[in-house]
Order: sequence, then C-alpha cells, then structure tokens
Amino acid sequence: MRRYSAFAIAREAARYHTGWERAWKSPKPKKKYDVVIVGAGGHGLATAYYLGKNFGITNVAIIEKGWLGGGNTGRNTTIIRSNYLQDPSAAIYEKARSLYETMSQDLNYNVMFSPRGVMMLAQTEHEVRGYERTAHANALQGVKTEFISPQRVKELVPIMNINGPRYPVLGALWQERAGTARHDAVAWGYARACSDMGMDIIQKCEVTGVRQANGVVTGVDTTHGQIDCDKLAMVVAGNAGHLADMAGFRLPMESVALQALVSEPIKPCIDVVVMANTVHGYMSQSDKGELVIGGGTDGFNNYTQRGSFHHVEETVRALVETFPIISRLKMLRQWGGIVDVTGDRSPIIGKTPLGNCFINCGWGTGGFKSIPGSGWAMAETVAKGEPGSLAAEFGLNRFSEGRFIDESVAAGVAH
Amino acid sequence: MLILECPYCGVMADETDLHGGGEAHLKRFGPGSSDDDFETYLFHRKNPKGVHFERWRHVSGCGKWFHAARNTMTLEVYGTYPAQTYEPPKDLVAKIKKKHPEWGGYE
Amino acid sequence: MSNAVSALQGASFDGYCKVEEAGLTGMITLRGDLASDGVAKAVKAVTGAAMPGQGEVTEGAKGRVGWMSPDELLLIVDHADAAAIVEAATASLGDEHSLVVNVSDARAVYRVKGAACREVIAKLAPADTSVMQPGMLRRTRIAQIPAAFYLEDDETAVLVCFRSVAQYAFDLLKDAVEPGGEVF
Amino acid sequence: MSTRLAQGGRLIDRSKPKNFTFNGKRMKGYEGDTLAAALLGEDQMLMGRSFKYHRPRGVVASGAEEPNALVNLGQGERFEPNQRVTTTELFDGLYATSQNHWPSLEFDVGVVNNYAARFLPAGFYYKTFMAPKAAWKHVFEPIIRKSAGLGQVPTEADVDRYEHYYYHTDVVIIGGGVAGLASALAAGRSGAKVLMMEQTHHWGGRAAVDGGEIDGQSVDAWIDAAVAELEGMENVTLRTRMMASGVYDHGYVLGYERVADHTPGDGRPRHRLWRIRTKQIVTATGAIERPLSFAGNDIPGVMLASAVRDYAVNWGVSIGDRTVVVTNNDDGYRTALTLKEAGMEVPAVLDARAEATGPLAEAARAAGIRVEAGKAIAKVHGGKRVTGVSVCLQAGEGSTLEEIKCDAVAMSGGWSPVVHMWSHCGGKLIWDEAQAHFRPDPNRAPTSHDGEAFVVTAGTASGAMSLAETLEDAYAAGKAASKAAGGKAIRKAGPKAEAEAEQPMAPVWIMPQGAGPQKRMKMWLDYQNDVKVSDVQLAAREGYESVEHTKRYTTLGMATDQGKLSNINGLAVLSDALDQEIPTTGTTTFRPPYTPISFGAIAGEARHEIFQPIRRTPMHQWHEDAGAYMEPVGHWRRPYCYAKPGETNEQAVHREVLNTRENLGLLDASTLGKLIVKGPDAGKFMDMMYTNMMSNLAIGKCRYGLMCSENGFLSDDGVVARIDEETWLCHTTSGGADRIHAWMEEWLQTEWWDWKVYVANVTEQLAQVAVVGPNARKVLEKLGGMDLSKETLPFMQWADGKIGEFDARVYRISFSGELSYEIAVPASQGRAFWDALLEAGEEFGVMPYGTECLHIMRAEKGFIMIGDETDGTVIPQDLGLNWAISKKKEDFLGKRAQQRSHMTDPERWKLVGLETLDGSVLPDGAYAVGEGNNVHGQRNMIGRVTSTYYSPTLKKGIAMGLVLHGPDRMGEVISFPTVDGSNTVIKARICDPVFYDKDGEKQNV
Repeated sequence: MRRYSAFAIAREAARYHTGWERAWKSPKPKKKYDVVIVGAGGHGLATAYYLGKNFGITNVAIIEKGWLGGGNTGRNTTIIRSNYLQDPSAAIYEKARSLYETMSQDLNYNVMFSPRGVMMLAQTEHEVRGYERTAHANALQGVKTEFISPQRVKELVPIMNINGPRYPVLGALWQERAGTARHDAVAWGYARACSDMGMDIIQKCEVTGVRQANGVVTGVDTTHGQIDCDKLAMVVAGNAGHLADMAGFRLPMESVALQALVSEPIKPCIDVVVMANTVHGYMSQSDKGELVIGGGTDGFNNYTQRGSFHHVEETVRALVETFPIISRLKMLRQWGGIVDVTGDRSPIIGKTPLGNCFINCGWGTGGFKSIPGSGWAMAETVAKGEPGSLAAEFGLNRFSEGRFIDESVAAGVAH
Repeated sequence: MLILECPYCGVMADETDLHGGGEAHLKRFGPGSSDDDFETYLFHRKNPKGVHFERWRHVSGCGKWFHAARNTMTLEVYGTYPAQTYEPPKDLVAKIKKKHPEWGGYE
Repeated sequence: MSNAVSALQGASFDGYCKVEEAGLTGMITLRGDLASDGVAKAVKAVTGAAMPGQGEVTEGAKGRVGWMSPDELLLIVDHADAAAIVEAATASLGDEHSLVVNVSDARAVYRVKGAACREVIAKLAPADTSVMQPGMLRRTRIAQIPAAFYLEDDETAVLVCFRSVAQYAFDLLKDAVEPGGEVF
Repeated sequence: MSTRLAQGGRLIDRSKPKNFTFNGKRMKGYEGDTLAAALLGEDQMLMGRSFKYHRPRGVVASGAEEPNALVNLGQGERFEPNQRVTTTELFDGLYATSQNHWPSLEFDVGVVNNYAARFLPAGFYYKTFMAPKAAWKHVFEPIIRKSAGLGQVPTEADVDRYEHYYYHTDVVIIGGGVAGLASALAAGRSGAKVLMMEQTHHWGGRAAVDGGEIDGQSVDAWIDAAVAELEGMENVTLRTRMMASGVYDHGYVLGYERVADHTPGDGRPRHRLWRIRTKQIVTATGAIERPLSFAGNDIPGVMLASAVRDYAVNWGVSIGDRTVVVTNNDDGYRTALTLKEAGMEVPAVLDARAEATGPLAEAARAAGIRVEAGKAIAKVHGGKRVTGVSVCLQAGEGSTLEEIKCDAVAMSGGWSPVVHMWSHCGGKLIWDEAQAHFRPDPNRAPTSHDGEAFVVTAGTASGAMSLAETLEDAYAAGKAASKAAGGKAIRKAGPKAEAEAEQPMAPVWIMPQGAGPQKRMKMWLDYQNDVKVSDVQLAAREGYESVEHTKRYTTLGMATDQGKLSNINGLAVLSDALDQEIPTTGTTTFRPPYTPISFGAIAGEARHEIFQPIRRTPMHQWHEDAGAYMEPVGHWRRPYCYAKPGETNEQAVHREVLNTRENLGLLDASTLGKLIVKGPDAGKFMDMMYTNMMSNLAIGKCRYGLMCSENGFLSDDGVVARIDEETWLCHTTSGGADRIHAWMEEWLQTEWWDWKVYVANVTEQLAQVAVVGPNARKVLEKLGGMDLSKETLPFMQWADGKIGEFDARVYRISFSGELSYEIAVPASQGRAFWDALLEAGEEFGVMPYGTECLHIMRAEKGFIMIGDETDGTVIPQDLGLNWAISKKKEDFLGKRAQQRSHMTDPERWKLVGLETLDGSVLPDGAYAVGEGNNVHGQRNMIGRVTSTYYSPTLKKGIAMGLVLHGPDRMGEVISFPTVDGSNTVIKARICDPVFYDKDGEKQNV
C-alpha cells in the first residue's frame, strides 16, 4: 500500500492524479476462509481490521450485500462520545473513542476525528441530577466528563438561547474529548487497511443461507456461491434478525427508522456538538458548514429507509427554540436509517446458539461512535471463541437473567 | 407518514393521532412460566421483512387499541381489526395470502 | 357555586375568526355498553338527546351527547346541573356495569366563530375538517394536545380540550386566527 | 454585457419598477422579475463564489436548479443566507449581498485555492492533514471550516411567523406548467377534489417560452383559458408560490407555500407548510436541461440554453451581445433563434452531432445563423466573464480549429425529467436510450397504504419531450389519477398540439470526446462544490465504484441544488470510467425536500410560548403572581419554592420546611394523577396492577401501593382509596397520570378484555391541596364543615363532605410526616379554595411550599420518590418495600420478572440512609467506591446516592442511597469521591433511611 501524504499528492499532481492505486481491491471470493464476516459496514470492517492487527488472522472475507459503508455507517450524524452511565457501556464506548483519537494515523487515512466536545443539556432539575450522576460515574470509569454551568454552556455555544421561555438551560454534561468524525472515511480507511492486509472485501454479494453441521457453522451460501469458513461473524444492522433466522435463532430486537437531516452550509457558527434530550434534538456543524441534526425513531417496524416527517418537525422546532438564529436557515436533505433496537437498547456482542457463529448487532442509535471499540471487542470474541472483558456483559443471555444494560436511566426521562 | 383506519371510529387516522405498540397477539407468561417462555414473551419479537401483525392505539382519538396487518417493506396496510382477539381474522389472512402466495401465513 | 370559574374565564380574541372561551360547561363522561337500552334510557332521561352513532353528536332539550369511543359518551350540559345529572344517570343505570363521572372542570371549551372556522382548526388538527358538518364530532389533536371538536352550525366550531392546557389551546387558536393568516 | 432589452418580457410589468440593493449598489428591476433577472438586467453577471476553489460564479439556470447564484438576503431579523436568486421574487427594498468571499466578490483571497486546484483533487483531505495528530483539530480543520460553508450566519432571531395547514384531497397536482394544467383539467372535470400547486408565482411553466400552439391558440392564451376554466371549478384549488417539497408514505405531501417572502413585514405568515393527505398525486414537474462538460464551462456567462431563452422571453433580459450556442440536440436551436429574433448576435451554433439536419437546424440556417455540425467547445476563454471560445471537433482531442469572440455561451446537453417526487417514496426509474435520461417507470410506481400506485407522472416529467406528447400524456395522467381517486369518467377531449419533427439528440458526456486530463480538470460537473470530470474519474480509479461512493468521495451532487444539474452527467462519466452501462451504475437516492425549506416553516407555530404546551393547575396564576420559581415536571410547571424578596431559593426552601413542620404549609398537589377504577372485576384488576393486595382494602380506607412494569421495575406509586364496593381511586405521581391511565387501558383492552372494569382519568377535574403541619386541623376547623377529628377521620382514611362552602374529598394521608390532609375540590373552585385556606391560615402561620420542600420532608421521613430512588432499573425489593409486595397473590404485573436470577441476586444494591461524618451534604449522583478496579480497569463501585439534601429540621446533610449489602452494613462508613476538582472523598455512615419521627407520632395526632 502506498502511503497517503502531502508529498504523495504533490507527486500525483504532476501527472494529473492518474497514478493513484485502488484504495481496496475487488477480488473474487475464495472457496474457504478462516473467518467470514457478514457486513462491510464500520463494525464489520473494524472487526476484520482488529482480527488482523491484534490476532494476526488475515485469511478473512468481508461480505457485503450492497456497497461497503453503505448502511448506517454512512447515514448517521457522526457523533462520537463515551459519557455513558453503566460500566460496560462506558468501557466499550471509551475504548472506541480512544481508538478514534489515533485512527487517522493508524489507518493512514484521515477520518477527520474532531474532538470538538459534546454537551448534553440539562433542562430540568431531574436532568441535572441525572447528569451529575453520570459525571460521578464517569470519573470512576476513567471517562473525562464534567457538569458545567449555564454560563460555560453559553461561552461554548454563543448562539444558544439559554433562557428560553420554556426550558432554561440549567447546565450540561460536557465531554471535551468527544466530537465527530467523517463517517464514510472510517469505513473507507478500514477497508483500505483490511485490503492491504490481504483480506477480501466482496461487495454486492448477499448471504442467502448459513451452512452448518452438528451445530457448528461451516460456511455461507451467497449470491456469489458457497463460501466455507471456520468461523462466522454476523456484523450487520437492519438485517441481523434476517441472518439470525437463517442460522436458526432469534434475537430480542426490532428494526425501526431513525431520522436525520442537514441544513444548507453556512459559515462556522457552532463549534461543539449539542444534545438536548428534554426537547429531543441534537445538532453539530460539519466541516462543510451544514448543520447536522438528529431526530427520533419511528414507533413502528420499518425497513424502508424512509421515515415519517413528524419526527423531523419535533426535532426542528426544538432546535429553533434552542438556537433562534437557525429559523431562517433551510433543511437541505432528510433521510432515514434502519436501526436495530434491543430490549434494553444496548447492543449484543457474543456467541450464538450456533457453534463458531458470533454476532454483533443491536447498536440502535449508538452505532457509529462505537465502531472501533465494537470491532476490537468482536475481533477478540471471534479470535478466542469467547467474549473478552469488553464484550462479556453484552451477551444474549442477559435478557433471560434480567441483567440489563439500560442507558435510558440517565436520559432525564421524567417519571 | 402512515394512515391507518381505526376499526372503532371508522376514521383514517394520521400517524400522529396514533401510537405504535409493537407485535400483536403476544401470549403473556406469568409466574410459573419457564425462563425461556418469559424471555420470549418480553423480548423476542417477530421482526419480519414483510407482513407484520402489530398493535396500535388511537391515542388522540377514541383511545382504543387495535391491530393492523402491515408490510414492513412496502408499508402496505392489509387491514385493521379490534384488539380483542388471539389471532388475526381468517379473511384478512386469506386476503394477504392471496396477494402474497409466498407468504408463510400467520404463525 | 359562586366560587367556580372556568380556566380562562371567558377570554376572547378577535381575529379573522373570533375565538372565545365558552366559560363553565358541564361535561360528563359516561362509560358503558352503548348498545344497551339502559344507557340509551339514561342518556335520554338526563339530556333529552338520542344516542349518537359513531362519530356523532346529538342534541336534546337539556344537553348534547357526543360519541367518544365504542364504550364512552360525553354529555354536555349546564355546569350547575352536572353533579345532579351524574347522580341521576348513575341511578338510572342501576346495576348495569357503567361509570358516570363529572369531568366538567377537567375541560376547557372554545368557540371559533366565523365563516373560516373549519380552516382555523385545519391549521392545527390532522383531521379533515372540510367534511365536518353539524352533528358530527371528531376526536383528534390540535398541535401537541388531544382535542375534540364539533360544529354548532356552519360558522361555529366548538373545541374541547383539557383544562390544564387551556392557555396553550387559546394561544394556538389566537395564532391561527391572526389577521393575514387567511388561507383562502 | 448582460442587459435589459428594450422590449419583451412576458412576465414583467415595466410600468412598475422596483428598487433593490446588491452589495450596497442600488439597482432597478420590474415587477415580475426574479432577482436573477433583475441583476442580469443591471449587468451583474458575477454573483458568488464556488465552495471549494472560490471561483467566480454567475447564474447558470433560471429556476430551482440553480447551483451558483446564492445570496445573503435581507438584514438583521430577516436575514437569510443561501437564497437562490432565480427563485427570489423581486420586491421594493430587497437587500442582497453575495457570499463566500473575503474581502469582496470581485477580489476574493480564497481564490488561492483555485490556483492550487491541482493539489486539491477529490478527497485530497483524506490523504493528508494527518500529522501531527493534534493539527487536524487545531490547525487544518479551522482553516477548512472557515473557507467552507457558504452563506453568512444570521445573528438575530427570526421576527416572522410561520404556520401549518392540514389539507385532505383526492388529487394533488404538482407543477403548474402546461402539463399540470392539462392534468388539472382532466381531474377537475372528473369531479374529484383537486389541489394544484405551482412553485413560481405564474402559471404555464416554460411552454410559452418555447412557442407553438395549443388547440389553435398561442400557448399564453391557452394557459389563460385553462386557468380561467380551473378557477371556475369549485372542486379545484389553485395555489401559486407553493412547492411540493416531498412525497411521503401513504399519500402524504408537504407543500411549502412562500406566502410573504416577496412582501416581508406585511403581517402575513412568511411560510405555510401544508401537510396534505391525498389519494393520488400527479407530478407535472417538468424537466431540467443538462449542462455540457467542456473546459471552462463554469465561467460566468456560460449558461443553460433554456435559461438564456427564459431570460430573453420572460424578462426581456439578454445575457450577452454575442452568444455561442453549443448543443447535442435540437432544443438548443430554439435559443439561437430566439436571440436572433430579439436582435442579438449568434456567431455560431456548435452542434456536437455529426450532422445537423433537423427542421430547427434548417430554421437556424435560414435565419442566417452559422451552424457547425460535429463541433465542440475546446475551451472557454475568460475569467470573471466569458470572452470567447475555442472551437474543435467533438470527435477529436480538442485541437483548436478557430476562436470565436463572444460574451455568452448557451449550452444544451439534453433534458432530464424531474423525478424527485416520483422517487421520494420508492418510484423506480428506467434509462431512456433515445433521450439519454432516466425517466419514471410507470410499471414500478410508489405504492400507498392500499398497496396501489399513488403517483403518476405527467408531461416532460414522464419523459414526453414535445408539446404534443406532453399534453396527451398529462391529460391522460389527470384522468388516471382522478379515476383512481374515485372521480367519474370523462369524455371531453384533452388539449392538443401539432407534433413537430426533431432530429434525435446524441448523448455527449464530455466535450470533446477525446479530451485529455488537463482539459478534464477544467470541466465542471458540480459548479457549487467544484467537482470536475477528472474528480469522478479519479474516484473510479481509486475503487470508489458505487455511485454512492463516488458521490461521497467527490461531493458530487451534495451541494444545495442536490445535483439537479450535475448528477446525470456525473453518472455518465462514472459509467464511462467503469466501462459499464449507465443503468448499471444507477442513481443516488432522491430525498426530500425538492429544494431546501426553512426551519421556521417546519417548526410552524410551535415557538416561544406555544413551543410546547405548559400544563397549569387552577392555582398556577397565584404561584406566578407570588413569584414562585417554577420547575418543569413533565409538561406541568410546579412551584419549586416561593422565595421572598432578598431570599435565595435555598433559604426559601429551608424556611418552607421549618414552617411546615412547625406551623402550617400548603402544597398545590393538583398535578397528582387521579384515576377512577370501577366495575365488578375492579378488585381483581387492582390486584394485578399493584404489587400489594388492593381488593381487600376496606371502603373508606387508603393504602399506599406500588406498580411495576412487566419487566419487574418499579414504575409508579401512590395512595389508593376504596370508594365503594366497585370503585377504587388511584393516585399516581405527577408525571404519571396519563402514562398509568394508558397502562391500565392497555391491559384492559388487550389482555383482560372480558373483565368488567372501566377507568376514568379525573386528574384535571380536581384541584388538590395538601394542608400540612401541626396547625392543619385548626385551619380546616376554622373554615368549618365536616368533622376532621382524629376519631372521625383517622390516618389513612378518607371522607367526603364540605369544608366551608367547598365540596371536598379529604384524604388523611401524609408524605411529610406531619399531620396532613390532602383535600380535593372541583378544579373550578381550586383557586377560591386556595385563597380561602391562605386567608384562614394567616393566624396559624400558613405558608405555601414548593416541590423542593416536599422532597426534603419526604427524604427526612425516608419515603422514596419515583424518579429519584427509581430510574427504571430498580425493583421494589431494592428499596426495602417488600412489605408492599403481596406474597399471597399468585400474580401481579412484574411478579414473574422479579423471580429471574439477576432480580433475586443478593449482590443487588439496597436502599439505606446515609449521613456524612461531618454533617455536609453529599453531592447529587455521587458513587461510593470499594477496593480496586473491575475488569475494565474502572474503579469498583459499591453504591450511589439517590437523594441528598440539607435537612433544615435536623440541621445536617441527609441522604438515601443504594448500597451493596447496605442493610447488613448499618453503621459502616463508606467513601464517596467528589468530582468538583478538589480530589476529596466524602465519608458517610450507613444508617436507617428514616431520619425524622421514626415512630410516626407527628402524623397520627
């Protein structure tokens, strides 16, 4: 792999950029791999990358029914944070966040990780107490957050109306090293690195069946034929239930549409990510100048990647109230992504009832921020055949035991 | 932006007048049931790509729960019916089957 | 009771339609088997009105009766009579499984008067107001709260919401009838 | 130069001049002008700068597809960035400035990027700016952010108002051109209810510009007649200035009506967002002309041929004195002929097709225009304005045959139907070889709730490119839609036009065909985002082969026009680079809105006071008048405390606690939920809802009860009163009334539908006041009425009666530990009752108290609070509430869940009291630490604070918390690290959570 750098660009400019090589190869599938990963989104590619990097397993195929990074990796609002309340969540999201810090250098691909800071506004007394709790927990979890005053909020985000007639800002949970990254670049960077390690990324190849013998997985049937493997990792969103069906087990999960939108680009006006849970909206500004806005999930099962408009309305009115200057800006584009939501809204990572078949799914609305941590934990699980410490508590068995990882408790939901 | 006919009011209700309630015809398991049955009851949901029987409440209308058969890929609504039943009406199942012969039917 | 006041005490606003709070209004929730003779008899006795069908509101000498759901009616009567009517209806229903409750003070009532009254409500409610005629009642929402409305005549819409959000409803209606906002 | 012609302009009224300002310069246009036409009329061709290279940009189109000419419009509280001049109606006093440049439009420092363009190909930023690590955030990103973005940031809040409008109809027709009008005539004649919308302020679209006849009349005359006929139909509603911004599932259409953009400050809502439900949609959205890709095709003065024609015919504006037309189809000749007719020079028509033999080419020749077949533009000369073109063979590599001086270039690359509305909801496209465009596939229409197609296309939006075909197609579409929507069949024939012969177009994706890399680096695809042919080719070379990869890697089609001009050309270049057919490459996804819509319109009326409902109790106004500090509780606002002048909130709370404990306090408890549960099976039902036994509660008595979710977690609590044999009244938490009401109804309707139980929510029917303190009975006795003595109404009983002149239901219950009556009166009398209590209570030291005082008093008594001690993960057993969980009942909601292994785990944290060793107040949310770290390297935690207050009664900090093995560790001291930066640890002793009056002597007096 030829390294990317300013010098490389200068060299290529001399020949009108005709000398650049492919970022990733486009191979035909081999008959058999040590590990087949289904899903070439961020999580699947990261799993492959850490299988190679941490465990030296490179006889790996990553199978993708569409184009790599084309699912939720390329449809989210790019927020990266780890200010979670529960220990296992804080651990895996902080692992992810710390890997984002060096991802551009690790992959030699600029993913534009921008630790610009994420604040979650507290707009009720109840929310204040909830975020103070999170700040205490984070301190003990090694996640650097703090509860900041309304004045500090205003300094960080001058365009915010902190004395709105409805919900004055009472403070915020602030994570300074949280931020955003360029979502597509994360998938592309991993793909380039995986390809460079000799792994096969096979796009436009759909899995049509899971092969097994004696309760152990032996391979997959695909639209490109049968591919055998020793181990199978299912790392997909929106289709996990479908794949699980093929493998003969069920997941405690439903698929719903999540809404997002962007404004037209304007000059820089907000330097941090703001999340306002009481009024259901969050917003940041991309490097292109667009305001990137996230909304809620629809209340019904849906695979259409389209959503309802009323969530957009709810989110936009909340943000217009919070940031009055955006009223005359315009929505450029709205879209929906299909997210898998589990019974406790936390992900599932671990073994499945089928031998040597592993699953990583159910990231709900938190998928992008977790990509490297998720890949790291999944690679360990696949390589060792048992979940390591990062993944252990995210197993499927927690639902029968009643041992949930519930993050909504800190969200300031009024009881 | 769905519209569903409330079988009680007879009106085509806007999605914003409704509240979705997930899979219909769940069988409740209480004390004395196995861990597996209880887990299934609380968490395992049919999440089909296709025909889905689900619950809705006409929340800012009559306040009643009803059921709908809806396709999660096309959002087509095959029919709605009152919630006081353990399984979908036979004629509705037949109607869906006629439209989609490949559909496995209600299980 | 001389102490009794409605939520906004008859506030009104003149826009391209007139919006006014109707003041104290008697309202009674009656739940029961709407197909039963007992319910019809009780309703007739206390309001003089016939049983409304699905989506209807009927009128009698002593009040109106609106169809709220397959097992619920709303009786609209004089505020001062409401408590007595609850007792009378309960007595009339006897042992029949039913529930009659005074909800007069849980509600706020508005009249929107003017040729464009349907248009005003259509700014706030997802219901098709163009098909509404006197005698029909629709439960829906206005903006972010539940509401029901019916027409007293072609130019008078009556809108009912919860008392706690009376001010919000009034402010919404005021905004909707603001001159210059005429749609047609 | 561009200028206003002496005559012409079918849309302007020259008797009504309008004055406006652009970049501080005063200018003049006419009523009916767009800002684009007015600027061009004043020779203002340079209007902006591109996104990446800051290249000079002039207007290129005449409608919604314009990517270049975006301005800052208005000032102050009416300032709006990124406004397209082509869709901005001119009005008197309009104030516009150009954007994305510094210091000025004419001289922009950012243009250095242009000179470095060779070093800034697509995706260059993915390949560099990586070292050193901190540099991205601190050096590179700020530079990129500053140079990116387009419009300026507004600085003031928006002064305008917005509204929504719900509309229900049978047929919506999108687009008011001749196709839309023809469809509307058909639909209107069928009797169906029709809503027809047009995004501009005039009817008829572009057909009149192109000339021709319909039904023997001029197009203009036919449009007038059609509009008149439609206006006469009662079932047809016509709206101009209204754009369909999106088609959503089940026949939902958003109409974006720009009511007062052209009349700012006239008191009308600025925008109205129509939320339309329709049975059928006809998209008569027309087509958009494609640019041609030749070197320098972005220089101001290079425009779409149709736009050049539009400006001349509609607004009487000429783009240049000498215009070279370059085309791959016959339509370009219409521009040449129009210009010639208007008296301008057309030095040549360069037709990329091998021969130019169609009737329009012949007409051009006949008009004396030089027609060059098989020719192309090798290069456009000029910087901020076109000065000439080099001509070459289309089939070659671009050697210059000659140079032609000109100041404008009109290009026509063929037409693409506007398929957005068709595609938003899943309509599929097919590739039309002959026209080289994607058009809707009528066999794969979007489907609605009934599974039937609900969108049909009409006219050029269908790919019917001639006037005759358009009318036929559109009339049929209107018929089909109205029939599907239940309209009646119609016999009357639709409008007709003469068919015109045209020579087939030839796809030309780059010009000349064999252009080398140097030229390809100057061929713009996406003008705004500066994406060139070379960029798309680079993406393909590097493996970004999916159309979505290419789009995202190059940013092609991601500008504010969302690729209306660039997408098809980009796809074609990509397909060529991948050596595959265009349909194989496919398109990117079309997403709403069609053009950007204002956030204000989306928010609608929901701003300021009516942003969200505020729920008010009957006493709300009194609280506000008393200067209470109000806290949101759900949508309610409740008094947190009533600070007196000079008092802090904290001081006020402490005063309220002491006064209530020593004298008399009043709490507005109206927000508490009150649900009536009645019926023969009500007892059975209550036993399922609550963890405790409620069926055996005696009439007249009260009992505290708990409710759990099926998952076992504690979800609500409150006092239940047995009213009569069949009736219970359930109090819920303040936020819980609607939730618990819905919860009860859900079980009754969907699980136990054969149980005879009715539930009614009477929360708002009643105002409720807690009269609390040693003087509580005295004040009530003073008001007179019912007997409230200890003997007649003991603790945990209720009674109906009169207090003074008020009808009251009195509950002898206490959440404070004091003698306490909770009294419910009809809401209409709530305020009067409150006033009466205050007046009567004066001699007893009455003071109202707020929620914080309530919280402290309950914490002093060790009572739990839903939302503090619970968070959705806590079961009643965690809180030592086993006494409230019936062991006799076989079943209740949550019982099975509480038997799971993790729920019975002895390691679950349990509720205890906590008192700090130094009397200080533990911080909210603090965690207690144990020894060592867990597997994640996190500190081991052994408990947490759930409620913590300074107790004015006990004069020290008190707290409750959940602690590992807590109840077994009474007296032990545990450590709570602080997070205030002091690095200190607070030590607290585990104790009984009841801090005050453990034996309940105070409340039982």
